[in-house]
Amino acid sequence: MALLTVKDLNVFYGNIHAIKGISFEVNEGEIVTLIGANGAGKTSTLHAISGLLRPKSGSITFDGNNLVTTEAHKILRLGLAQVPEGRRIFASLTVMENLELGAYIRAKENLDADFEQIFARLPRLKERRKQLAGTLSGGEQQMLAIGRALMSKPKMLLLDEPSMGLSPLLVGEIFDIIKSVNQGGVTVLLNEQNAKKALEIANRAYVLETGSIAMSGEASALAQDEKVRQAYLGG
Amino acid sequence: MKSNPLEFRRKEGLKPSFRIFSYSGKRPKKGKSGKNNFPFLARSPQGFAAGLGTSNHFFRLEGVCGFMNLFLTQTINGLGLGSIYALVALGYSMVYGIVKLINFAHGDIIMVGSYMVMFIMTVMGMPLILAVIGSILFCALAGVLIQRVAYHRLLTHDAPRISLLITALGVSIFLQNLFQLLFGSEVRSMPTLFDLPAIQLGELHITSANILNIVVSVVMMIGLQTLVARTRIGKAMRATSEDAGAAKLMGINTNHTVAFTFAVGSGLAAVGAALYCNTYPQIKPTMGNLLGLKAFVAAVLGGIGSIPGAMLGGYILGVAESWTKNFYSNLTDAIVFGILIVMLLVKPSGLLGKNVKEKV
Amino acid sequence: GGSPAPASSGAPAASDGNSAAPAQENNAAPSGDTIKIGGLAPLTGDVSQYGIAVNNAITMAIEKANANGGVLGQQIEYIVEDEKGDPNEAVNAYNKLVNNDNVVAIVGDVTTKPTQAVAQKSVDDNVPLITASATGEEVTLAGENVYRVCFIDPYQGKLMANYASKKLSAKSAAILYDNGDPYSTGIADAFEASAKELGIEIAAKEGYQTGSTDFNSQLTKVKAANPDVLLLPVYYNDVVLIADQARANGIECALLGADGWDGVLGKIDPSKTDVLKNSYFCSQYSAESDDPDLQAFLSEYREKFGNDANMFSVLGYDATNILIDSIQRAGSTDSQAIIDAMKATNYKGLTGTTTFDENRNPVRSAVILTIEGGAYKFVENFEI
Amino acid sequence: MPLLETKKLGIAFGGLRALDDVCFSLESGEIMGLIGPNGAGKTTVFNLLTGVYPPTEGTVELEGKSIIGKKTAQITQSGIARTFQNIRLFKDASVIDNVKTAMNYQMKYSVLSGILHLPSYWKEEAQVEEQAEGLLDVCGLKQYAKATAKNLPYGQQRKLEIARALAANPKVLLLDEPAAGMNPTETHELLETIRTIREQFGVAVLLIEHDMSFVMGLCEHIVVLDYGKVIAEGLPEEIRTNPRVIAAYLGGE
Amino acid sequence: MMNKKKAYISYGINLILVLALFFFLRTLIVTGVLNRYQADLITLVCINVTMAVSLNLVTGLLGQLVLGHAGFMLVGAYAAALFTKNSSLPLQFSLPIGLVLAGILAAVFGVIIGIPALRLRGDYLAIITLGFGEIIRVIANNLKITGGAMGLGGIKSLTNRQHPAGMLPFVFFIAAVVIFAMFTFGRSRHGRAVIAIREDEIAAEAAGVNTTYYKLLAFVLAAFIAGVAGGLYAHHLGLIDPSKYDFNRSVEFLIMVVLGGMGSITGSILSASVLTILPELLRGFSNYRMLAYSVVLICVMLFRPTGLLGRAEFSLSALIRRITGKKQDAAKGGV
Ligand SMILES: Nc1ncnc2c1ncn2[C@@H]1O[C@H](COP(=O)(O)OP(=O)(O)OP(=O)(O)O)[C@@H](O)[C@H]1O
Ligand SMILES: Nc1ncnc2c1ncn2[C@@H]1O[C@H](COP(=O)(O)OP(=O)(O)OP(=O)(O)O)[C@@H](O)[C@H]1O
Ligand SMILES: [Mg+2]
Ligand SMILES: [Mg+2]
Repeated sequence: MALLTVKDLNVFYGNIHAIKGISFEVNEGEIVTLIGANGAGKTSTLHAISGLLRPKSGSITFDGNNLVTTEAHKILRLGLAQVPEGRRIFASLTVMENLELGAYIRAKENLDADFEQIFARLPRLKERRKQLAGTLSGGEQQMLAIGRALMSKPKMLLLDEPSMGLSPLLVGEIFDIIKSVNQGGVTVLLNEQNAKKALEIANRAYVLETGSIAMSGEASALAQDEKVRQAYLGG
Repeated sequence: MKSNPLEFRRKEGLKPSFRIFSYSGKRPKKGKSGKNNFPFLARSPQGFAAGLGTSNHFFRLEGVCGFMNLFLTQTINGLGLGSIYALVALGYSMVYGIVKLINFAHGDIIMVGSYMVMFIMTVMGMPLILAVIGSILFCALAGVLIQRVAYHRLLTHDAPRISLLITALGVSIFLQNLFQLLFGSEVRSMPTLFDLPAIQLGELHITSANILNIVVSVVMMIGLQTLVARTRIGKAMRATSEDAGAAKLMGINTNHTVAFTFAVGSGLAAVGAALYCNTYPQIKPTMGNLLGLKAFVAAVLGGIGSIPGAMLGGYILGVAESWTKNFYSNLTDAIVFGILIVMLLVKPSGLLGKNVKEKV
Repeated sequence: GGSPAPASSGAPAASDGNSAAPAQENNAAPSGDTIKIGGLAPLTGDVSQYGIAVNNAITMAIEKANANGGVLGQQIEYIVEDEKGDPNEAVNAYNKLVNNDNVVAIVGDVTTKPTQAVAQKSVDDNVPLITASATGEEVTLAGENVYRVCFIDPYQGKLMANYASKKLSAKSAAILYDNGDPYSTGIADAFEASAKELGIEIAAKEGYQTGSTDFNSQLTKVKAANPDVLLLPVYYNDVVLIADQARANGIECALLGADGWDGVLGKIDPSKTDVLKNSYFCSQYSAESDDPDLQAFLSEYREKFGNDANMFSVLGYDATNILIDSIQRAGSTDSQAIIDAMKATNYKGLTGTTTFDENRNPVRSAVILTIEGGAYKFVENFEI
Repeated sequence: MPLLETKKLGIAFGGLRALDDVCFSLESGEIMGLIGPNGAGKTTVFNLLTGVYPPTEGTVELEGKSIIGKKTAQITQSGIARTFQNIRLFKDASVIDNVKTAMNYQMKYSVLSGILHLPSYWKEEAQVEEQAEGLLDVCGLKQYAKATAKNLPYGQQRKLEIARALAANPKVLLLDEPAAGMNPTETHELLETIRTIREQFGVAVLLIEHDMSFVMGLCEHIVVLDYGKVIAEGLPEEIRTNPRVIAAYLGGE
Repeated sequence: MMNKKKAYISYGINLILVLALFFFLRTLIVTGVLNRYQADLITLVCINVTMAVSLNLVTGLLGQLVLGHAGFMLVGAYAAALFTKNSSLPLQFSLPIGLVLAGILAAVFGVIIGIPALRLRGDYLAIITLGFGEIIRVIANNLKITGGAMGLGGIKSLTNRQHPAGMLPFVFFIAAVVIFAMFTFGRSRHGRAVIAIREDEIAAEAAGVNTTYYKLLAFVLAAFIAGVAGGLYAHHLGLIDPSKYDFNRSVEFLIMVVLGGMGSITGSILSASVLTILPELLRGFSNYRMLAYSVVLICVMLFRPTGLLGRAEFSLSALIRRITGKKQDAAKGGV
């Protein structure tokens, strides 16, 4: 059964029709990736799901809940966490405080084990736990953003270009993290420009082009597709 | 029937602090000895000479170290005044910290709080404690209402900061004129609110109002600091202040958080108002102007956004004011603003402000 | 005598602010054959309490005159403009009165600076102008058409210095004044100069910034200087705060004041009037006086506006009547004729009999008042 | 003499040594890559080169002259221009005005002739207009000249940053992750553009990038930073096979 | 950049319009169609427009919040008034000299304040200017030469019974020149640099813009104009009351700028005019007009956060083009 279902989604910015009636679904336990060029509408789609944007029409159902009518701050409680594009970590808070905020909805629980788990995966964060997040380098901030989202123990994770601006080594690492998170039972919807990597770890993929879904299918099949190779995998 | 609802507060004679002072017994007797000997006091702009002169004066008359006494008295005067600045500054700082808005209407919330205390006590005839609580609740509510009506749309629509500032100024003008219509523009007098004894430490005389101001402001500051740094809602406040969108992704109800901030800030203003009325028993619709401005300066001095900073800024401003009044009272405001400017130039983010340099 | 603090009287709706508004329309008698008199006063803003007091009294005077058949056989139409205590607004309002409404004369303005600005303009138009309460010396120096019924600041300063020396045998004095208010600086400077001549030593002269509420630091210094008298040449609102703090700081000497003190009891909480014990101030009139006209005015005013008349209203009433009297004597509404008639004024009003000196300032003796048991008390008439 | 040379460059932020003993040099006309893991200090190197922060120790010399202590604007004027990792355009200004702003220091007319539109105003403005259009052409932005910068698509905004940096007439061009967020096609275009720029303007380029095909394809020389220290330096081939670089940065690909 | 020839034609048209407007107003006043009250109001509009446009340079173009603009006005007012009062020249001649002195003195203050202050950004700069504004006022309150708290009275005006339009040429043409200068400044290289600083100071530095210099330039230029306006104002009113040049006054000007649209010169002109005239029209409602004013202010900000005109300029030629249907590049003169 599909955990997340998006139907006929339309998003506007003023007069700009950014998302033009797309439909897709993500099944429990899957990694699904949205790939597409700059401005294709990947971020807009994720924002519509996580409630930061109100779609003009269409439906989004997560785990039986209608997300379109749910306020943004309640969506996380349903088990849907997002790592936003551009990281958006809390710059003047420390690394540790950022992680604590990730677990905001789990305030009453004991978090020590979770911190240890995050630090084990992202050791750089442990070194910098007292540093103000704003002074971290780009890659460090990206790790923090992922760590922060994981702190809420979500059922499903939305990741918006997690590899942007990361070193090849770290890109590999981040994708490893994503894979292991997924293996831990978290469903993943991944926005990526780095189509090659994304297709490697994903089960299925949708290709977005200027607000519409141009192609979809098994990730491995798309990776072989000539058009996809041409446009997104660099020949 | 013209029974005065304030009757229960009324006291025969002078207020206790005054009485205690007169009991101290060491005060120089008016007349013979101490007079006409101190021409240096005739004009104030004598810099330190005046202070030292006074010290001589005290020394000779009372055999105590008068300069220390003067120094301490003026410092305590300053701390008392500064506590009120500090309380108001806390509200400025909090709201600024969360929504980056210089809430110019905050000074006027003090005015609203004062009028509420006056209204509940004198018109409705309720006891003081209810008046203070009522005023706090009313201000908290008013704060939230103002935020909802005047700021919310701008805050959520990513409007230019300056539009928010202008809106705040608009709210300030609105409140002043509304209260002018409701209560008239003339000054209203207030009875003594908290009738506590003064403290006499040797030569040092500390009025009850000063003690109360200092104690309450410190308690409020600690409470607020704990709230913001330690509690869940405090963390939510800080997260919202950084990036409301990301805060929502953490499951934080940012609307509630911002409303809560305004409620707390305005409630604090009501506490400030009660202390203010107790210390300077006179209110008018424009009273928030100068007070607000000074408190704002205090908030900036301490590092706007920082809670202990607001406190420190308030004290420094109060003490600086007290001391300049001692030496050159005509230029007080100029000197106070001068201090502010120098401090800002030396430490642009204020004394305790975090200097988060923009990462390039 | 002493009255309940306005803070504890009546519902807020009955405030002065509201009673001012209808004045504009109500007096508009059938147009055509009315004589228009203009009024300038701050009806809103920081100093509106003074403006409202003056304006209320002017309305009363004009209603009375109209009830008695008006002036020169015509009804008087009173047009008041709010100037918010701002010279710029005052000039605008003045222009409107003179150029749009064609008033024959103006009663106003209320505070010194707007009056000064308006006076300068009025000279050009040669419009008769009489102010009830602008005490700054320069105001009437603007031109032959500008009169006033209140004492000027320097005169009051000198008067109180003399009083301190001759009646209170003071040898040293301290001054605490509002350094941003010309009224206050004017009296303070005159007091200082004259005190020195009289052999009173000025032990401390401290200023404060307009709008201050905290005077503890200055008072700490005054206390240290230990003067025989402390002059507070400020308006009653500040008097209340300063007196309270002065006594709390252990300053027990006599407090001196000027006509700005009038109304101080209305502004102090009844529980605190003791701080005003042992204080002397000069006034233009005494509410204790048994003059029937004055008593009638005071009670009528209270009835009409729901609060006590103060010096501003008394002066406003006299100023208006002097103007009406002058128009009557001039026998025409010609500006120059009215101005000439004003020069020859010899009018018995609420403040006594007023004539004008060569600078168009009133000549009459002042009243010294003190406060005892929460009430004003007449001490004596005093002249230099 | 190298065009740009750093000697023992170092900086600390509080207790954190972000850069330590960084030495490298850049010849005129050369395209050099600066790579390294996240937080290695690459952007910080740019910030020191352009005077955003003063270094704690070490020197930077441009054509043999030290630029330490100079302000950013002066450094730009003496020949080092940069782009930013997070795009920083003059968002509300037009595209061409973005470019013209960087030419400001090369213009001479006074405030008065600017206000009164004296002949010098028209002459210089016409010149600058032409130059700016030429630059936009090279960067493939000609069609957007009148558009407001913030309305450009992301990729074009990155190019505009490059155009603006070029407009300052630099000898050294510093590019901070110019290909970030671009797809392979766009990345390839960018690579060509940078090559063209080098040919046409004869500038030396120092660039930070994580896209290895881009770096290896473009750069003639590569410096690798890790934890604020230079861990390797050399030709692309050497770097690709350097075990320290593989361990610290490239990973086992 | 505009085409040279087209620009000159447009300047020519504007010049003719401005002259026509001037003679029109003058005639109305001299013939008594507009009385002293209305004439004085026009004078006031011109002065406030000058102030608003000058503040727009710092707040709109440079993007720095200034809360002490009235302080410069005060300096200029004293400078001009003290000069004309002590000069033996007839006012027609002493006033222009006085105004130049007013501008220069205010500009000097601008430099003194600007050099340290402009190192700070955003709110902190606002606070420093606020502080300086207050300091100037307090000092003026304490100096002999400024007349202390009493202020300076007896300042002669060119407007009087015989010459109802006496001040008009001064205030009108100064406003016109200032407006013109602000337009052209915005389109010069200096204007571009100033705007770049507003948009992103770090990027401006990196583009070789000497930010300190340009910030100071804008600040000092604005101070100069405010000084001149202050001089005009003193001679319009005949009196300087230092207490009226306080924070609230500075805020009034700021509101004019923001309400009209930050960065829009025509917006500033529009809102300065409206905010000067409207209160006069609402004289009858003195109790409520401030209340209404605040409500309107809040509503405008809520529903047009960037001000009435935003950053756009109202342009006659664009309007004509639109009316005549020629839609082609209705390029709003982007400053
Ligand atoms: N705040 C906004 N206002 C107006 N248009 C917007 C806004 N945000 C996005 N758009 C437009 O919506 C479209 C889709 O943008 P979106 O950010 O969703 O794309 P994306 O696929 O995430 O691209 P990128 O790879 O650059 O992140 C684009 O054309 C963009 O210009
Ligand atoms: N202003 C600052 N204050 C404190 N620390 C800083 C500051 N700027 C940079 N740092 C620290 O210096 C280190 C180097 O940062 P820098 O931005 O140069 O990394 P980078 O190599 O550009 O990384 P990335 O590839 O992720 O952009 C990081 O650890 C960062 O946290
Ligand atoms: Mg995106
Ligand atoms: Mg970097």
